[in-house]
Amino acid sequence: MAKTLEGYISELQGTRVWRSVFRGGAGANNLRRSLAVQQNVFLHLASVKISRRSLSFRATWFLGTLSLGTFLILAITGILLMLYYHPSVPQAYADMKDLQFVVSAGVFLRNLHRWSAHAMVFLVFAHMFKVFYRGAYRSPREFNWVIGVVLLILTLLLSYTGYLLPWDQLAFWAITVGANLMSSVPVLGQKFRFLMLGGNTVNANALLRFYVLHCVILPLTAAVFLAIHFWRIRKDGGLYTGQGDSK
Amino acid sequence: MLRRIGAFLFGDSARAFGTLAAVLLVCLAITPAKDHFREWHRYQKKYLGLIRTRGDAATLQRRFQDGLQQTWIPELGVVDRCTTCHVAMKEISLQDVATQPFRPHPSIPHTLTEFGCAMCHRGQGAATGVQEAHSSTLAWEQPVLAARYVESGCGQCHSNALTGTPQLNLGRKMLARYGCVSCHAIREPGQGRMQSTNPAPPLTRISAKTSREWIFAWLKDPQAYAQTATMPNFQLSDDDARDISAFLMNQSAAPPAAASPAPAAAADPQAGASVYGESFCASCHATVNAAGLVVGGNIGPELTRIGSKVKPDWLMEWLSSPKKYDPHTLMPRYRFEQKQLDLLAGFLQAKTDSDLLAKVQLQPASAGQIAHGKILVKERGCASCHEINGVAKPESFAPDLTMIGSQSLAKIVFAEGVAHTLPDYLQAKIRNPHSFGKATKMPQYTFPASQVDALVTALLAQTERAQALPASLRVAGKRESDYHPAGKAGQLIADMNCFSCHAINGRGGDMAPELTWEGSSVQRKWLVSFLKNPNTLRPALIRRMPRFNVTNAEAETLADYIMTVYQTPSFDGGELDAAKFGPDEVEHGRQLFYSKYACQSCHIVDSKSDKGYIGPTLTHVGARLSAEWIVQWLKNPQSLRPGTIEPNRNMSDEDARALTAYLMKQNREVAGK
Amino acid sequence: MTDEKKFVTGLDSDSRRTPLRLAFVTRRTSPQVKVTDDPVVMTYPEGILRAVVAVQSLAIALVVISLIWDAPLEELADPMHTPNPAKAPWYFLGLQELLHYFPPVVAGVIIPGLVVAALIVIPYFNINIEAEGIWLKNRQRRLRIFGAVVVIFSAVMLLFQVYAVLMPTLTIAAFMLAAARSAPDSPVRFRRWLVSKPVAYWVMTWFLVQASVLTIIGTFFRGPGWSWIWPWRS
Amino acid sequence: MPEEGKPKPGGETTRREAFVKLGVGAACAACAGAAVFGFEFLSPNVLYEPSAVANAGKPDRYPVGSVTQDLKAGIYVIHGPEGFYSLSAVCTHLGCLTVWNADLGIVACPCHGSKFNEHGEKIDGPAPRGLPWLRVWLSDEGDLLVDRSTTVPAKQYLRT
Repeated sequence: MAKTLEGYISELQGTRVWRSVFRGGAGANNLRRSLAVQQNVFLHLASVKISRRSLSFRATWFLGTLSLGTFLILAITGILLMLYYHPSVPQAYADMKDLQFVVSAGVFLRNLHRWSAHAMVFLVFAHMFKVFYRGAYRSPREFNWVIGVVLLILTLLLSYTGYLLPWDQLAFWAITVGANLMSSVPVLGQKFRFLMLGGNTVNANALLRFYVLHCVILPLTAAVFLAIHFWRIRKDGGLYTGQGDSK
Repeated sequence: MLRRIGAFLFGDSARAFGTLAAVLLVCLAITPAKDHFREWHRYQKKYLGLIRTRGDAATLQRRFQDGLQQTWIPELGVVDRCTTCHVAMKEISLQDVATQPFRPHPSIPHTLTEFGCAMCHRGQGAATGVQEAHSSTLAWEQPVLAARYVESGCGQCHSNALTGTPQLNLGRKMLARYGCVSCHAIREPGQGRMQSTNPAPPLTRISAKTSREWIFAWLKDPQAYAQTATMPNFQLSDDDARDISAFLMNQSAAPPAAASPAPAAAADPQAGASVYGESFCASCHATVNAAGLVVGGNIGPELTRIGSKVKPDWLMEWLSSPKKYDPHTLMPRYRFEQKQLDLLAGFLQAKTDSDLLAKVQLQPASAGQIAHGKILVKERGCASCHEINGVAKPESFAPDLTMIGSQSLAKIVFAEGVAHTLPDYLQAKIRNPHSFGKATKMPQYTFPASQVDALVTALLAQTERAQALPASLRVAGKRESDYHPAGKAGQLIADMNCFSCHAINGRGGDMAPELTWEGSSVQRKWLVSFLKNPNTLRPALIRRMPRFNVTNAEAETLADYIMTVYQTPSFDGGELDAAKFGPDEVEHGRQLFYSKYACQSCHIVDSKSDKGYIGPTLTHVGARLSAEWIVQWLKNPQSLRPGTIEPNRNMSDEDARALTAYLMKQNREVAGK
Repeated sequence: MTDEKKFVTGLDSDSRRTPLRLAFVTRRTSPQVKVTDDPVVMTYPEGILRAVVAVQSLAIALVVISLIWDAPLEELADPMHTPNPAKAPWYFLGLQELLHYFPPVVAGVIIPGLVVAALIVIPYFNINIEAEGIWLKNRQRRLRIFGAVVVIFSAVMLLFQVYAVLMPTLTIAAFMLAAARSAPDSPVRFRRWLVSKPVAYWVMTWFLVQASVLTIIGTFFRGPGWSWIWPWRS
Repeated sequence: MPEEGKPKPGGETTRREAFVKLGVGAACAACAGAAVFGFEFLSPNVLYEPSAVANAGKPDRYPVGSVTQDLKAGIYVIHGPEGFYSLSAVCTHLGCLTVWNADLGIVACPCHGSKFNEHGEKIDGPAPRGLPWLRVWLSDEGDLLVDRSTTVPAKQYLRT
């Protein structure tokens, strides 16, 4: 049975259609394996071979990979949650209740989204410290460190904007405090706050703005910076392995 | 061993990948499983098991709808899913089922889908779990209401008194009676502030009425003077009571020179008691009788120890003309003769209690004490209820209670040991305000548990939702109109305070019959004689119209006014002439009276044989009522006096005429008088 | 399988075996080729598989957490009523704790702004690049600067009574002093380790400890009215 | 089996492959599960839609010979000489909401010009059928109820 199944699969992989889609595809030899990376739109940012040392757990603790993992989980759960969410007052809160009470697995998705968001903030911070202590920010990777700082800030903003969306007491007052913090910026603070909330108080406009920021603007920006981040890893000589960089 | 298993499962990345993929799959599979085993699934299964054994299983099964159920009423913001578990709400055949959630709902005047469930029962209607739906959680503050407060749900729409909600009605009455609404504003949607029905007496001339010692004793414990006193106990210290009494005496305007002669030195207690009885004082005032029971009405203050309270001069003046002291009093002016006054005053003055003031020893007040007393009076909000010279009625002295029924628990400071629910908080606050701290201004009431429940019910009806309800759902309560009859008759009506007992055009009390259409109902001759010498119409009632000693002229004026003004628009009086009824008709009416309609079960025509005590005696009805009124009354009593217990028998015109003919004959004795 | 024997591919990143022309070396310049003998592996499947395993482990952990604990949801937002305490998300609680001590401009704008600026410029300052222990060069001068910075900073913190910042700062300073008093060839391993740490390491560690302490205080030790509470007492 | 003892040459790789297959298989299963789950998740368990049963109020609101359109419910309530009946107001052509033209005594669709008479029969236009008759009955409270989801054969009148 397994044999025949495998036969079918390899036959399928041999068809013209399959090859037109996947080109070389994965295979047992190094050529096929290289092509698998090169010709995959998602993997091509990585080099075909990487140093064995950078794969060890000690090197990175996989913190970057895990941060990406949380980002993917958040994207998937977030899109699903959007299907049952209206960014309006007070319907947003009723939607939270509906997720909890009537939507199949709604509460699970919300939990997963919430806890992953916390995990992502934690992992991104941890990633930053790990990179620092290994000295991986040094030349030629300076700019990738800066991109990393931008991604850290984007992560915090994503988390912060997402905080308002349930429209509960926690959300409302966390955002109110945060918005007033913003207004203490000299000269432009009040204007910033006005633009961020779309008014003078945290209400329907603020909710809609935060929703758009959280679901469209910030994730897209983060995705672009993520792509640059990964691409720079390769361009800067692969993951830092602690060798050959010191003077 | 463990290590070997570890190596086998996680030895290299491929093994780890395979193992973890399997684990992740299992974890993810738990999610839909968790969904599938939710509580409401279990209850629906249990219900199906329950009905399987019953006789009407097929019908019940057909009517059962599985899956999540929802009542959605967008106009009211209702999203209730209670019927997901409470599946048998409408299954009357399951009335014997005692286990929740399968008990059917008792019959109510509304359909279950009209308002949803949570509007009356509270709780989180949108929830589909037992805990979230019923109990207080962080995310939902109002847990399901205990059944004993459920009448509060009705009160959200109904401001009027419903027959099905005695507890709510009592609570609302108490709010108005015990001065709650004098300090706390309670607004009803579209009707303004709830008004006190038992205004406290003005204190502007208190020194004329009573002694400082009595004030002191009263302040210390009002219920010691009169157990039915509506004033609560402010739990004042001796010094505070001393200073307040000093201030109250001090602010009081000088008593007017005693115009009335001193009362009779030694009154005849027997004769005094009979004046008290004949004047039906007990209709409004209560006393404690020999058996220790409070007997009498609650419109005026209790008189058990009145002699220890009032000064003789004041009492004489009061009895002869109450409005002189208090223009807003409900007490009528009786026009007593001097002899009656002496007897009554003597009788009342003798009702003393030597213990009451025995221990009260007050030194003359110092200026400091008076000043302190004024501060205390302001602090305690005395002027919210009483009129006091030099102290203005405070605005919003106590918190507004208009929306107390939906107060967020987060805004409540709970006393030690009080369960964190709104009803428990209200209970504790009413029962023992001082448990919330010594600084609380709320006085101590002494209500029995049932009355506290009633008050809490009435307060719980004051919800935010009630304020926001669409006007079409609101059933307004009866509001007192500010009807004032004009002219000389109007003055007489005011003087005798007819409105204390009778209602006319939406104003007045409910102790005596409504008089709005009295002119269509009665004959003038009877009315004049009744005003001069009222007799009882209803054998079963104690309360009777007192004799006001009106003069002939006054009686004529009043009767003229009533006959012309208080006419019903629904028929034209005076068309029927009683004299034109033939004897056949009278006889036919008599038969109808005794056989077909069996009126004698409630009314008495022949005082020897009839035993009906429920309705008015009809022995003299022919001299009292107009024939046309009787006809109309028989045909549709409720149209003439809504709420009367006289049944509507759907009488034909002939029957009504015949009965009227018979009844109009019942006038001989009076006519002869 | 048979492909492999017939021809050799032109793709090979092992430069010693199949040299590739990388650059033209013009006159008077000398190419500097760093030779690394790091063993390499194929990204697919070895690298990918490891990444997938890591993400799987994370996903399992998060799924289990999500199945057990529900995300918090409080009452409907009520602009008329501020809950007590009103706490920001945990990663802002360090900031909120600072707000307790300093005016909003300082705690909410200047300090975070400085932190972000500092993070961005880290790779561009030589002081951060150097990997030598802080005390190995110019020891006396550096000690003087260090002393001055610590004293001034501590004085400011004392003035504002910010013990939550003062204490960790002094702790780190104590370790730095211990490092300054250690020789690179000390027999104690911990001392050798201390002395090898560069200045950037110390600053970052101070920041990490500081942020962690403030966040932990804000999360667990603050109750109604932002008053100090002991989490095990409630 | 060889797990315990020394593995056969190549045993390690086959087992490794087996684990990869297990992993890929689990991933496929997860995808299949996700598809089912997605279907579950995407089909709402409760709906915020007006109930199919519309309450048209007391019958005496409708004089004999009247055609009343309930815009909210999308129905006509008609009190003909034979009794009450109700028509769907949704055009059978492409779902536009029709209107009752009292002057001409016809139901007209504004979108593509279909016309119907007061019995729902098609007079003119592209509509494939006449307007369906809906089930009408009296509730326990004496209100007229119309079930918009249940059609009945034409000429079924409710007599009150």
